[in-house]
Amino acid sequence: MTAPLVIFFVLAAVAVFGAISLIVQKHPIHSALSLILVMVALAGLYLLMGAEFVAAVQIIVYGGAIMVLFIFVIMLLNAGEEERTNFSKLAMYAGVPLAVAMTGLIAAAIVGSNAAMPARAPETLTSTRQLSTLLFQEFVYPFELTSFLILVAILGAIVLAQREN
Amino acid sequence: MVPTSYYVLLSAILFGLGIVTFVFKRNIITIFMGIELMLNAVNLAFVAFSQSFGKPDGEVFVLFVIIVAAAEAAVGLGIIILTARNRKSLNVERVDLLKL
Amino acid sequence: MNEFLTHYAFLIIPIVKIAILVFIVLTVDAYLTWIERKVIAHIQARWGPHRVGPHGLLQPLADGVKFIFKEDPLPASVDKVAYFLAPFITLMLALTSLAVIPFGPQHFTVFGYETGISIAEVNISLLVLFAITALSVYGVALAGWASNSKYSLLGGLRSSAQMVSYELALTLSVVGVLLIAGDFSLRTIVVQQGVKGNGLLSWNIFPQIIGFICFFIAAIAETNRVPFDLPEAESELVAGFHTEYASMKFAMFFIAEYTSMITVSCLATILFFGGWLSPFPASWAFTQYLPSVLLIPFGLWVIFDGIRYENLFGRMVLPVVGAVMAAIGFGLIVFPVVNDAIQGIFWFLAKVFTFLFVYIWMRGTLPRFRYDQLMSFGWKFLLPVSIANVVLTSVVILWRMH
Amino acid sequence: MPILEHLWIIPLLPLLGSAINGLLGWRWPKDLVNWVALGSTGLSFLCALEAVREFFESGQKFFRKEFFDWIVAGSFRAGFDLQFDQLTVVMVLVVTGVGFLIHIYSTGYMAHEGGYYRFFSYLNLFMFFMLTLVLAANYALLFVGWEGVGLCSYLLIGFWFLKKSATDAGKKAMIVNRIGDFGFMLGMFLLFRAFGSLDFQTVFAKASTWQPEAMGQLGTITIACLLLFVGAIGKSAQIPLYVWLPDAMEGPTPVSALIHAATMVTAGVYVVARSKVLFLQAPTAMYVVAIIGCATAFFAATIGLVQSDIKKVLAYSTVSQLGYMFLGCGVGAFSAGIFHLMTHAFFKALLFLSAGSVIHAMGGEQDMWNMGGLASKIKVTFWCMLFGTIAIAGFFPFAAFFSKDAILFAAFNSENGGKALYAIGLLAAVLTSFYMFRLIWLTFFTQQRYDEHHVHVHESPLNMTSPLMILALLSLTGGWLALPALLGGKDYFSEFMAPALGSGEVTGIENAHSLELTLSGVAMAAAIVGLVVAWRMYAKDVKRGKSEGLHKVLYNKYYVDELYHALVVGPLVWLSQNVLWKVVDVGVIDGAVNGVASGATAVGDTVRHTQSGNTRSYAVWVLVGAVVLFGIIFWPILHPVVFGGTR
Repeated sequence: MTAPLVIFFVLAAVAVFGAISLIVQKHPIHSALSLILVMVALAGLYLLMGAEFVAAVQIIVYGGAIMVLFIFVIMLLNAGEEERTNFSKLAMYAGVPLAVAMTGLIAAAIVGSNAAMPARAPETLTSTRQLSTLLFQEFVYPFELTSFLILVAILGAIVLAQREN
Repeated sequence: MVPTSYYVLLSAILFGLGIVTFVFKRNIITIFMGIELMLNAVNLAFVAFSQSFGKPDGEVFVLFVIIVAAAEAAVGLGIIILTARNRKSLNVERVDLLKL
Repeated sequence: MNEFLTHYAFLIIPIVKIAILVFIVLTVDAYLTWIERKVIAHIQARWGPHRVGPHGLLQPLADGVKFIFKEDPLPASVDKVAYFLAPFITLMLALTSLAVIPFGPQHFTVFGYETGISIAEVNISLLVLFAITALSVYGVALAGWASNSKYSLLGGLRSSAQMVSYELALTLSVVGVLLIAGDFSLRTIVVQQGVKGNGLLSWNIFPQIIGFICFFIAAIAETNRVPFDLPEAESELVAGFHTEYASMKFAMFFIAEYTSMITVSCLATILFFGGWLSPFPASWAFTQYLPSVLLIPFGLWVIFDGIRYENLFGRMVLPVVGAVMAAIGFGLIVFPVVNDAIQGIFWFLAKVFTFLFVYIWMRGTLPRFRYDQLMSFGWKFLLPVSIANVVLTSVVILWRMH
Repeated sequence: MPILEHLWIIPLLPLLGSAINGLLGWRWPKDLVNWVALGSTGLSFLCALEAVREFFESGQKFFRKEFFDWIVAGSFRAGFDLQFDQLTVVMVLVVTGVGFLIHIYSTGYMAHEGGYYRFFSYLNLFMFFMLTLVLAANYALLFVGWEGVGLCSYLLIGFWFLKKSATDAGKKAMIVNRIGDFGFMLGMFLLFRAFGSLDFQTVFAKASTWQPEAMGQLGTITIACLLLFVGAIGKSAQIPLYVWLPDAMEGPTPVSALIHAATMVTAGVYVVARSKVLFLQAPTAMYVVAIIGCATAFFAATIGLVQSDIKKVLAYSTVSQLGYMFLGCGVGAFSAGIFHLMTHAFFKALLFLSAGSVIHAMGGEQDMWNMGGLASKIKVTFWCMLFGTIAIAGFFPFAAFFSKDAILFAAFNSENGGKALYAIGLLAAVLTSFYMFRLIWLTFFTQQRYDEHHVHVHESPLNMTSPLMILALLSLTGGWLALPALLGGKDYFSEFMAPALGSGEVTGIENAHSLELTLSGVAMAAAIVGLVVAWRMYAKDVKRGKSEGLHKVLYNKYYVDELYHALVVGPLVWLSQNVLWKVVDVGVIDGAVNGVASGATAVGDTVRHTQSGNTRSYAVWVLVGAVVLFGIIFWPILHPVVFGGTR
């Protein structure tokens, strides 16, 4: 039981716990907090894997921007606890089993293709420099496209959220 | 030395939980969170593979995913605000005009 | 025993360092409040605290005692989890952010464990710092939302909105420095500023003056200080997000605020003012006696002032303090090794305290923004300017390349 | 620019003209339309001349070029491939030259008609297709031209689409041609089946290696040839499919001249000549061609004897002349057939145009019984018409004398029944000269049988008469290419055609030359007989007698149309109405369609309950799909895991 393995299990447990509490919590704020927990845990896993830049971005964007937006909206709409309606029998009975089945399938696939999967390479730090080289040379067009995407998203958000008067 | 399959399995589990959130919760915002959770799970798999293959491409993809997620969150939450304003409710089961 | 230490050095030494750092920071925070009150008092031609201890030096202690022993009422129908979580998050993040800041150049080895004057050496320390800053929004937002009160909610919304908006400007204003340094590591940034060895001329402040201005304004807004202290605008919404908090929880917010002030000052020092580097060219060897030159006269003045202090306690304590100071000054002259060792830290602290003083100074002088002014300033002025700064810097760098 | 390298220009020019006129012409003044139409045709005529010049310059070597692929499917390739050899030279020159002249003529003839631009657009389009037909280097492309000219003939016959008879004639031409085209297509398919290609070169090369089939044997090649010949029958109006051509006279006279006399109807002959290699391999087919041609020649001539409509007379004469051409090809004298094709193009175009000029003069009157005594009033037309008549009747030294003579000579010398063929051909020649001179007398001499006050006869303008004169000259000199043959020299034309068609020389008979001379004499005599009889019957003043007996039969064209109507059209209509419409269409097709529709509705009604409008259930449906898909995709990996197999 080496140190990385211990850390992995701790973080994984935290993540799964967060995800589950995201489901069981009644109040959206608490769900959001649990989701933040998951994200932080994931960031820790990224660090453990040596992808420090991604970890930082994960925290900054997901934690610092997206989830803040969520909490904002929740506060703005002053959302209360969710009401337990069950209009959709299908979702009520078939939903969770199916999700479980899906997970099972994926897990089985992974176990099955375990041979094909490379054994873990030693944690090597991906230097931010080489990442940026990749981003700005090989993937430069997608990158530029994302900037357009974001612009569009901003406009869309403004148009949607402004009170029509 | 953590085997890659551990990471991937974890991401599978998280993904499944995301699905559960999606079909199980009724609050639009929470459902949206479920989507984010799934995205995160996928990211985890990406990073795990890119690390174990020793290629940073996967991490670049993760960056893209995050960007898209940000855009999606902006627009999606805008829509949610509108919906809540118009129907005075965040419960998806009360938003059921999408039928004959 | 010894090999036990060497074996677990990687665990023990950081813990020790953390303990030391937290102790220092908390003390500094406490006395920062004292300094603040004093300075503002003098700006406003008052005496400020002078009852508890000589020159009110023990005032912080008294405050701490008060905080601890005060009653802590729990408002009705608050969301308990979030209510308790909020101050903890805030303080924790504020303290954590200090972890990646390098205070000095030295590297020394203890029990075969090589370490520097900082808790964590991360390659992307700057990013980590920003990540932590980004998270610090939650404290405020949660506090405002949890304590189920109109004032708090408004304050929370306001300040979180403010933080999110100014975070952009903050991050972008630093990009110029990053472009010059080409690295995320704060240590590298500092070192790279001292490469030329011609003192303050090679600091980032000169090429990055615009960036610095943007950074400083955004930083003040991030820390919710005057003139951006809308969240706790007493006149409008009592005390903003921490209206409903009392005693230790309130103290946590308070400490967090001052800690983040310190953090930001450190950051400014490192990014733009050459961190621990001396402002004088390396050739001016005599400048290393500056600490002594400052300490000795000050110590002497404290002695002189202490002898004719009004009450007995002061007449007993102050000369001793002064004597110690002077002694240290002389000691530095006598032991050049020590003197060399403290040079870096000395300059670092000097710069940091300058910034802290500026903070207080501004609080003493500037009025508060209106909310719409705040937003439009942040989005319509600060953001564009910092972006322009980025573009300008990159253009210059490219032009230098070819 | 070497035209030969860019053969596509020759057909393209008329297409351009057609497109321009058709799309923009309606708002243009007539002069502009004229310029476009004449310009395009004239230019392509010049190009053709240039091409011919280069062809001769290159020492008459066979030229072929593939311009671009049209259809490529597996081993089958049909490309836009054009070729150029002696046969093409003749055809191209005839088409472009005569076509150009007729264009000029039309500018005068159609001057007062509506849809002027439309007419010229169609005419140019026809030129394009005809040129494609004659230049094509494979059957597929040839078939394109084949169908195209059919279309144009339909459009132009029905040019006055307000006249029911005209549109009916158009439809008739189209439908009757369909039968022939069907045969032609079958022939093509068979050829492709047999030789795996439709390129002339490949097909002929392979065919010539095959064992020649015996007389009376129905081998592949024979059947293919017969099928092709069915197409030729349709296009060239031979028995039994000739019925459309006389009705086609409903169209404007220049159309009759160009399409239904000079060029299109000769396409059949061209195809037979082009496929010479195949036909030579199939004597049976040759024999059939000869018989049908001979029969048509005589049969049509007999009908022509009694027609009163001036254009009808010419139409039937056309049919019978085409019969001659087929007779020539049938007995192996392809060059003679083509030769007659050329000369016929000249004098028949001339005759039609002159007839048109007469009709023009008479103000639209076509019945010869309402004419008479026009010779003095429209001299130019009269002389041109006379030239044409003499030419077709086969007097020395006019065109038809040589060509028809060559055909008859070949027929005489052909084995199995050559003599009979020759006799019938000769009889047909007599009839020809008879009805032509009857036409002359009825139209230009005898007392006038029309009312001065209503019709005021006037000579046609120059742009109509000038083509007449040129054509008259051609129909006089056109035959002289073969003149030396008569004088014991060699026949330039067949010499020239030899590489493409093989010499029409009949070998293996002693003193062929003297025999030819005697036969020529006989033919001449036949022509004179016809002339004399016509003179005896029509020289003095005549009036329309009531027709009975044989005359009645002839006048009603042997009731062939009625026969066809009773045998073919009637049953077909009955079938379509009572079976195809009432049963198949209403019952089966509509039933199927409506059934599908109602089924869809029913299914929708049941399935739509899944659409609860509840987003969560939708999500679950998506999930179901995801699970299934995942299972399918990763089955190979999952299988061992699920069923614990070894991996």
